[in-house]
Amino acid sequence: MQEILNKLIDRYAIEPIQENRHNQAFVTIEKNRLPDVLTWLRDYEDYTHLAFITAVDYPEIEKIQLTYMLHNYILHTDLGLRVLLDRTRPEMVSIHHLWKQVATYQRELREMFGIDFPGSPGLQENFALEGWKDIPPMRRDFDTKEYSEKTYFPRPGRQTHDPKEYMKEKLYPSAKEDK
Amino acid sequence: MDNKEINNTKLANEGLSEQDRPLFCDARPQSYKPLGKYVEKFLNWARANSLWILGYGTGCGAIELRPLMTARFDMFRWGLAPRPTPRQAGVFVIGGYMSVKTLKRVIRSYEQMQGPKFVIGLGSCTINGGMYWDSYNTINRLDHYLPVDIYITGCMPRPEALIAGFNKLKEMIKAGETDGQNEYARNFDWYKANQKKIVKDWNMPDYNW
Amino acid sequence: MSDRSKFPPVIDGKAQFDLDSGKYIKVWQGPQHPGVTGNMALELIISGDEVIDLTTHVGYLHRGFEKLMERRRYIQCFPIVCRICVPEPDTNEYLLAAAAEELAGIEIPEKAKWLRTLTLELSRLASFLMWIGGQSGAFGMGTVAQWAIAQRDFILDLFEELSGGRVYHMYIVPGGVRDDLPSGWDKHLEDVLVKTEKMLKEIEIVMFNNVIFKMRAQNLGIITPDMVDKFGIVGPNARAAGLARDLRKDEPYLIYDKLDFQVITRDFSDAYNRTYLRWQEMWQSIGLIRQIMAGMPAGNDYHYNLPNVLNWKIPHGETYVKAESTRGEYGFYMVSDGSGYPRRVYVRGPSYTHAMALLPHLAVNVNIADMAGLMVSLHTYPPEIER
Amino acid sequence: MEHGLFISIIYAFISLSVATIWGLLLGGIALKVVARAHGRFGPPVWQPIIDIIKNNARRTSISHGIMYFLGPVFRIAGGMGTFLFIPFIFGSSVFGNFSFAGDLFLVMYFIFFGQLGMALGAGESGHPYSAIGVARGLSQMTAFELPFALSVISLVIQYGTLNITSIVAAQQGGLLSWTLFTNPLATIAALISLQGMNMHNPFSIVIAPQEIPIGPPTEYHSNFLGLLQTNRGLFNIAKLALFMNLYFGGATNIAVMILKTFLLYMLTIFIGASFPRFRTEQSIRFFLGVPTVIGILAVIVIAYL
Repeated sequence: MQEILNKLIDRYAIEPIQENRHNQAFVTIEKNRLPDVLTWLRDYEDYTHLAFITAVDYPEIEKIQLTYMLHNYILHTDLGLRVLLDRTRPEMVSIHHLWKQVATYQRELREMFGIDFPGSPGLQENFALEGWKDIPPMRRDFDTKEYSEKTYFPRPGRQTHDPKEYMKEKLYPSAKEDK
Repeated sequence: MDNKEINNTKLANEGLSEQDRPLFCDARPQSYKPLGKYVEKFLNWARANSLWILGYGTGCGAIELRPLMTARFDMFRWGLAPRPTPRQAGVFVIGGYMSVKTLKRVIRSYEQMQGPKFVIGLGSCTINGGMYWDSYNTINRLDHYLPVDIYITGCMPRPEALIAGFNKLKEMIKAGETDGQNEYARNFDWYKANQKKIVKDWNMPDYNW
Repeated sequence: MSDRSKFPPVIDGKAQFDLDSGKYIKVWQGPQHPGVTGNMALELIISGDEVIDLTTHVGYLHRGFEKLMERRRYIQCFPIVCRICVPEPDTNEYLLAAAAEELAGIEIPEKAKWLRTLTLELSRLASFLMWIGGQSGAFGMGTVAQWAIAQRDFILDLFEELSGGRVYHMYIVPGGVRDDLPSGWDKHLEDVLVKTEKMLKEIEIVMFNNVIFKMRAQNLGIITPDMVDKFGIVGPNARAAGLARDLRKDEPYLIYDKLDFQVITRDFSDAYNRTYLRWQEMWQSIGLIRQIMAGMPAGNDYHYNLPNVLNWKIPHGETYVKAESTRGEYGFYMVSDGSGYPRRVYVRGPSYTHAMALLPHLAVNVNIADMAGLMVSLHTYPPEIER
Repeated sequence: MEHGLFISIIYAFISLSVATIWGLLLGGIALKVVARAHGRFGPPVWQPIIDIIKNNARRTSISHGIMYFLGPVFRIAGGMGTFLFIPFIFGSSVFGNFSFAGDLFLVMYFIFFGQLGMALGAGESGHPYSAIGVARGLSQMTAFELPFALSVISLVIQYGTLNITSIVAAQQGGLLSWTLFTNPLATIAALISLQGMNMHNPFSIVIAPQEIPIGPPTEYHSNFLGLLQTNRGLFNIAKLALFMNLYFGGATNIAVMILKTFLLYMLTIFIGASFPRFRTEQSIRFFLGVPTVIGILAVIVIAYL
């Protein structure tokens, strides 16, 4: 694991690095260098398996983080590449030519996070949603509960408890009586 | 939901393009009157003893329909059988949660089924959303979109619960209490408005074809 | 091997065909179609009996799990994750628990590891039985399907005795498992295993020695070894192509490093070999369950005492944990921001690439009668694609 | 036939009703037997009859044109035509039906006729699965007709007649005078094509519910489906009666008829329960292979040896 991280630092001057386990690490990469790094990792360092691409929304720092998870079947190590995108108009270089399944991941990310991947085939097609008009649902500022209550005719009678208080009441009813 | 007089105005079929519109049916669903008392009773007996389930697993509830077909529970004993096409099926088992995308297909399948037809809501998700009550993509109450005859609660309902549900449905059919198709026809506008509220791209005819 | 030479060209991921020419028909298989596993749709363009283009449509089961988990506390996530994959829910439970434990730095007791492995293997067996029912049914062999799914019911009985739930067990919780084995359970387990072995032997006679099954399944949907990395193929589909990739062996989690087993591979990944490989893995699973029961540690230390789970805050971190499910590498990617709620949980289902990228590639040139068999032989399962 | 027209019609009606009900019960028994192979109890034996009552009572609001309505009518006309020219019970005036000198050819034509009518009707329903099912059904039918036709030609040479009643009469001299023993090659070829004719596994690709749900009758419902199901009972029994008459010595009373048709049907059911299904081109290749060779051998053996 350390070997590949050293190589990455030498070649691309990448900082910072977060090492999780002996066989898993996450590194943060500049947006435009990513296809280069991915191609190098895939073709020369045996990180041949792309496990997934996903995104994490950080509205407090106005960024969306993309995570590309690679796996090396010889050393059995995971390498997560993180890319931070601007949150207002997120746009990323498409890597659909590297792996066949990438186009679908990018289609999903476009739909769920509103990230644009220019040039990715079939990007504008629906993945899971159909006729979605609201803001992309996986953004943090989209409130699914509010949307559901507004749209889907909730059946009246649902009660919501604060779990902490409710469990205290349920488990120790005597404590309440004492008060 | 008030039982208004059926109006016989044509359906607009607004979701279709200009050139497709003449190809599709624009008649409203009609409610049916029962035949003579004893004839209807006999036919209801036959209907109750030969329930054909539409083979559409809309959600995770479909997984308990498989054991129901096999040796352990053997639903064929009660005259229940799966049927692959909606034209021939009579019972629609909504297997749990329903996403908006599925709901659109479910409405089509339901409208393609020929009456008398019955709907079973399987699992808590069809009653009030269940586990997914706050999800942005699953409906909360099935009875706002389709007339439901019977609900089976649980997540998952056990096959025994399903059998009990089917037996209850049979009793209701024999007693002539299942009026789902007529209810759908009577309150057609209300159901359509609810359906169109959540199915955003309505690119299909309003009823059947 | 797919040969597109006599078909219209593919431009920008789309086959260019003219439906009005009368040479092609568009046929939808699904979502209302009994041959499709679960609720998904295949949009086929066929010319005669031959499929020339396929598009997989998913999203019919999208419930937004990842969004729902963002507004649930860690302990509240547990009842919903098992619903992501219905035939094999325990992998989800284990992975969410493993991710939370890794981020929180919790070391679970030894006995809990054994019990977790036991449920994982049992659910693997149940899932494979469900699948072999679908595979034989897709080729019109209803008898095997009935046997296998009826047999699976006995495993569900064991789960019910163990956890109280038939389909969804919610047995694996953070910090360990919910309960010890009930008394007399090992005897019931052995009964079921013996019955399952008997049935598996019968399946071999009826299915793998059947000339018609061979005719249908052999040379259907061939996966070559060089395709494996290009498409991100994992699990039995890759192992049938001769690549010994099994997370249980490669990166042993739980107690798999203490168990004695070999990774099963075949040298040619077509529908027949994939079926046979999974059949062999069922035997392997039975062997592993026996090993686990023999080595099960005594005592009842099966749960680590967590802090108050209703106010359980997990420190800032990011991890990816994975386990070998029946379909291959199943993973949970969890990002925690130090609050009581996960910041992001991403579920990596192996069916994602199998259904979305691999199936459209393999379907070209396949007879439309074989489509159901081909799809089931990849063991795709829609809910884990769209979550 | 000695009696007048009116009596003949009544007799034909009785014969048709008995055959249909026995055919439907046989279908119910088959469901039971398959269920036992699956380890289940299965539906009650009268389940097909309830299904037909229910289907006829269902409502319909669908039209696909005139041929669509006529499809099931052609189908049941084919079934009735096949049945009415086969002597159901040899020597009986009620169940003797309209046997005449050249009826074997007419029966073989009627076996085709229903399927063709159905193909036209199903084709007009406009459903792609119907169209695929029709294409599969017709191509498979041409394939299984070949060994059957060869087998029949062999019988015609053997007995020197085209009349089914005469063929049955020639087999009345005890067990060993059955065609099964006098011309085993023709019997084997015909039995293989019976499996295809009944569309049981491995030749069930036409109605394969996992691939094309459920083939030609995809759009048929309510009364139309009721007609098709009635025909399934009747047509089945007609085919079984034909085979019983041609190869297994016919039946002189109703008990023998029930026993022979039952055993003959169970043969196809057992094969059907234990096999997966062929693809269309595989089943055509199969029929044009060994069964056709057996059929040709049967003709050669009878004609020149």
